[in-house]
Amino acid sequence: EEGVLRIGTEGDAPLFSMADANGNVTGFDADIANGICAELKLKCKFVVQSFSTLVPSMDSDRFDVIISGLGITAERQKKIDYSIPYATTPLYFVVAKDSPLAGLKSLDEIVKALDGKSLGVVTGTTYARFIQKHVPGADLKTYDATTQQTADLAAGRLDAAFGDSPTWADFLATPDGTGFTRVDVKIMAMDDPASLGHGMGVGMRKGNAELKAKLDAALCKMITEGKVKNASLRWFKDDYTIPCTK
Amino acid sequence: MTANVLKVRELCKSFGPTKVLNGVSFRMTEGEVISLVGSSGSGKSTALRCVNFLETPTSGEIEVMADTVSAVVDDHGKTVVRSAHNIHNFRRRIGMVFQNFNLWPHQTVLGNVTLALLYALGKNKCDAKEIALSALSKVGMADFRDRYPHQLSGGQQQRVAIARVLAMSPKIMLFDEPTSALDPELVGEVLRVIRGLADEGATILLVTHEMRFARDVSNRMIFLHKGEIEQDGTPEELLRNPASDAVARFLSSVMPLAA
Amino acid sequence: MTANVLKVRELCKSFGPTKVLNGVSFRMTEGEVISLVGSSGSGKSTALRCVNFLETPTSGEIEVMADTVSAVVDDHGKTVVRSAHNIHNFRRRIGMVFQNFNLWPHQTVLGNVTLALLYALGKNKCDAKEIALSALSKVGMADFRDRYPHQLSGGQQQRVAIARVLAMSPKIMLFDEPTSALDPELVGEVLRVIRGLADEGATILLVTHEMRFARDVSNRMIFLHKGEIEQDGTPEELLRNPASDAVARFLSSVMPLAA
Amino acid sequence: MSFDLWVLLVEQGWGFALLRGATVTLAVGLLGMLAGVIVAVPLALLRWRRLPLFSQAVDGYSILVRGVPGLLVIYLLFFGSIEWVQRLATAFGYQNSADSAYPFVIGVVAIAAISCAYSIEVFRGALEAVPVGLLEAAKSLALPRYVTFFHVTLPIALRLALGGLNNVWQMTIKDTSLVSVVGMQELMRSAAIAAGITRSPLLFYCAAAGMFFALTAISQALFSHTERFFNRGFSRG
Amino acid sequence: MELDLVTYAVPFLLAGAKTTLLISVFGVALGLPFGIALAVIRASKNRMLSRSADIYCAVFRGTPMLVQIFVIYYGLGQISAIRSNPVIWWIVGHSLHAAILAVVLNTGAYTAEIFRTALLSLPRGLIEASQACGLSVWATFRHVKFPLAVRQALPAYSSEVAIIVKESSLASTITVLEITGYAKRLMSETFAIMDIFIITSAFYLMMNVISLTSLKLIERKLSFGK
Ligand SMILES: Nc1ncnc2c1ncn2[C@@H]1O[C@H](COP(=O)(O)OP(=O)(O)OP(=O)(O)O)[C@@H](O)[C@H]1O
Ligand SMILES: Nc1ncnc2c1ncn2[C@@H]1O[C@H](COP(=O)(O)OP(=O)(O)OP(=O)(O)O)[C@@H](O)[C@H]1O
Ligand SMILES: [Mg+2]
Ligand SMILES: [Mg+2]
Repeated sequence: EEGVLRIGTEGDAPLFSMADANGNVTGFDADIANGICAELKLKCKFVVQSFSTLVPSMDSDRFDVIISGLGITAERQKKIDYSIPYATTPLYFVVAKDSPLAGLKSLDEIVKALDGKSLGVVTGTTYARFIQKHVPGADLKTYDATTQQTADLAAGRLDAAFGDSPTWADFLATPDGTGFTRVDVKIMAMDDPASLGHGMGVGMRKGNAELKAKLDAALCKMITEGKVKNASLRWFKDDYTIPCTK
Repeated sequence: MTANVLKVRELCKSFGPTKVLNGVSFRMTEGEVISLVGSSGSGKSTALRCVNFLETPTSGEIEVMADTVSAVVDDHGKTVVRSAHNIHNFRRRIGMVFQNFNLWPHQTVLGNVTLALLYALGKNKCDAKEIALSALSKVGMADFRDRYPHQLSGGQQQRVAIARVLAMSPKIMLFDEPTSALDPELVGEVLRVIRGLADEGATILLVTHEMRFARDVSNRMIFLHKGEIEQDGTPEELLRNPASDAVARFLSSVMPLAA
Repeated sequence: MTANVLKVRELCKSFGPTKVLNGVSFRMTEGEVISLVGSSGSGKSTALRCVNFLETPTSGEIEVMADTVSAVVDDHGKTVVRSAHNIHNFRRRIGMVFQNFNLWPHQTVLGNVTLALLYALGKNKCDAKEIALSALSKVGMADFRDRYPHQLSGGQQQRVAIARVLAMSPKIMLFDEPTSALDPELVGEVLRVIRGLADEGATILLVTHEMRFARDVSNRMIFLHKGEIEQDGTPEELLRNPASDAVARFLSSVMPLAA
Repeated sequence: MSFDLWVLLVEQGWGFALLRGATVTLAVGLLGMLAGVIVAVPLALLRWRRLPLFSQAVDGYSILVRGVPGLLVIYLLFFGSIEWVQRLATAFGYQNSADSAYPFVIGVVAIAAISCAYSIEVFRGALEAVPVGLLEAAKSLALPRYVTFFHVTLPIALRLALGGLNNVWQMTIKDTSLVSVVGMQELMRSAAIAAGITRSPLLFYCAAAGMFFALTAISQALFSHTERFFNRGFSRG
Repeated sequence: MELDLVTYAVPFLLAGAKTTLLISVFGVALGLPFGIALAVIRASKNRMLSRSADIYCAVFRGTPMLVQIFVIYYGLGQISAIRSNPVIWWIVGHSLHAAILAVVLNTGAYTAEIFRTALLSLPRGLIEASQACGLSVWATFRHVKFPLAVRQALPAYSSEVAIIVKESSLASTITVLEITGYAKRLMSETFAIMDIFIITSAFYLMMNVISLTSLKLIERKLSFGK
């Protein structure tokens, strides 16, 4: 279709991609998408689909790009192309307030303390890979959604959970989250790009250099003009923008 | 006089609106053989099935060796069974051969005969097999022990059904047309078997259409007509002095035989 | 002489290792009634079932009014049926009453009888019902038209099975023990019906154990023994001059009757 | 709490979203089951008559489809065909309708393929349990094959198959959640989105379960009624 | 499909297959007797008992298993009384145990329906024959009703076994690492969604082909010489 950019997104990821009851999508991803459409003078059309079907659906041309907080990794780049990264969220461990881990100050200490302990992460993210590499002694549990991860945390089945700061900000503010705290060790994608990747990018089918160039330019413009920062502040109360290096 | 082994009192049975049995009463003493005769649909099978409560009578009382089970109609017109716990006792003392055999298709001939020996009488495997084979021999079916029922001819199935009951040697036996699928030679065989059982003290109630067989095998004949007993007496009495037109008409076709 | 309506040539049938029929041949002319007799398991039902190919013979040939179907054993020892397309023709001309009735449980008595009239003969509903009721009347079952088979006594089921075939008025009828569940009165009834059919030109092959019935109903009797025809002749011939010990022994039990 | 419920279900509209999902579920489930059963009957018949090659093919199909996860069936059907369909549709200028109607069609086809495989087994089992004598009676009366099938075999087999079909239906209505793969918002997917966004997974999953239960309760009543109908002429064992 | 993807994925999936097998075996070993018991209860004359069994079956057949597993694991996990009861918590607190429980409860309801219809379709005369022989209710069930019903139910039950194997994949939603659990990790790692999915399905297919064909063999064995 002329003049339309079709965007595949999850729709059930709080703060990032949230479809409301009528199918309208809001959130950080939506803001990025709308920004891109404005730059490219196209109309945004969101297609909401579960995470596992996003890539095959794009391959079969159900939409043109995926904007759903996709982390850029070398593994994934074998399957799809990415735009330049536009944002990255810091990652934290969360534990019960009375846990011995609560006061730890470095990743090494955490790794040692988590040996044999259960640790939850959400699949569809790059975090599992990071944990397997750095905390091989932990009993890794994977969840389909953050709500499940936090429910298990609250039920006491997990000794610790690992995830991005927006998730934790959200959870710690709920009644269930009152007994928990963030371990004060900030982990950034740049700390281990091999497993955590290079931040979030827009995904597209392989081999469409023209589209990639347009998207990169649009994103770079948005970053330098502070539009990404605004979106980040709006949803995350913090600035997670990755500067455009081009 | 020997004791009454089976007493049937005022047996009534309706299926919905159709009355099938209408106050049937009789008694049997040990070693007695009674033939229940009557035209098709007169209620013979139903009467037999009521005796061991496969069919619950609408009302009436059955007494088997001092145990009683009775059915009465309550105020709401529903049938209530009293002393139903005796039913199981009844069935252990009463054997039955069905009009349509009802052999278990998942068991071989031998399995059909041993099953009840093993699990109702608690015999061990060896004994059960021995008893079963001797019962099967009596009806000439021992060679077919490993066949499944559907591999047998009609007459062969009927003989297995008879052997199944013989093996249990119950005090009372009910036979529903035990010779319907048998050739004359085998009918004579079965006649001998039944007389032998009676001589050993078994009490036998059988339904049959073969008047010659009925006459030869039984001490008494009961003629059932539209659910009521029309006549009850020795075969000679019935054949010579039919109590009613119905009996006379029914027997007319066999008269030359009795003459 | 009237034409041959049914020819059976060298019929053989084995179930696995057991040989059940061993070269059975006979012919029937129009209006003829043949009784197939023999002891239990001698292969009577199997022979009947082979005639309309419900059972495929191991080898042999059946000819019904100039149409032929034959079974031959090929080089690999497997049976091959030739001109199998004629089988359907056979079945339109041949009616069969089964030893165990095989009434359709989901159809009423009337439904059981009309089904084939409606869909095999293509009668309209009114005609089918009329024909069915007249057939049911012949066996005294018209009053039971709305019952389901399981609500009938054994003899009633058998009569419905007979009516189901009567209604079709086929040229040839096969009866497998059509009177096994019937009382003497009804046996006489059925006898009259069968004779009537034969007089109207139907050809009837029946299996029976009741020698008196066989003698009265049939023009010819065929004695089957271990899958072979031991004797084939008029009832008088068989009863007076049994061809072998087997026949003699078998008939001995009914002899007084024939005397 | 009750106030929360009101806000979530009505003001934010999630209740209506679930209802919309339920209609998709019902439509896909009904059509899929219907198509599946209609195809399954002749296939089961072929299988039952032991037609060489055919029955092996039917067996193969049934084992394959029952053996793999339903997701794969719909994945392969959809992603394996969409490109061609889109090309075709574009060539004929129907790009838009291909986009919107095709997922629905494929969803129904996938659900039908699955329910068909299960129904085949149900029918096969029922057909094998029909007493041979009753079919012989029909043969001996020279009933045409289709009459034997529709007036003798089918009524008796259906009675035996009813419980199994009921199970297949209950399974099928829930298998409709697979169509979310092709981008349709059926009941479970609606519940998943609502759960994720509102962070009340238990509430929405239970609400979805309630709606499923309502659908199946209605169908259960219909099945019981049919069961009574087919049981006429059979004494209860 | 690249070969190195296959060689990378298969060891993980093999590890997962063990868990899938474990859940399935428990599902059949516990679910079958449970389902048969339910079927018998549903046919019993005690109205109270049979009604409750009816309702149980209606609920577990009428709602998605995903929800059942969620309620058992996450839902019950929210209740502190359950968390403090060591026996219940041993079942519900442990994801594998909870998954097995959910599978058993669910398949029991379906199995009950399969056996209920099989029992209902038995010819009455055969049961009467065993009653007339004086066999107890239990012996009648054990030696006449049950073997005949099993033969009748087997084709439908074989489907149920295939369903158990596949439904065990829902255990991945409560962190159990069976085949699908590993598959999800592999998918998010590589984005080779289709490829991983096809390899995974091959695993399920293999397990089901084995179980379905062996059930077919049993079926043939039980054809009583026909
Ligand atoms: N499917 C089968 N498999 C093996 N043997 C069989 C099978 N069907 C029948 N037979 C055997 O074939 C023989 C003939 O059977 P058939 O039914 O023809 O006997 P019949 O003469 O009709 O006897 P009856 O008077 O008892 O009915 C019997 O010995 C029977 O055991
Ligand atoms: N379930 C039923 N519902 C309605 N009527 C029934 C039922 N069972 C039997 N009957 C009727 O009850 C009557 C007696 O049946 P029963 O089987 O006792 O006859 P019978 O004397 O054994 O006859 P036969 O000699 O033909 O076997 C018959 O008229 C039959 O139609
Ligand atoms: Mg009777
Ligand atoms: Mg016979």
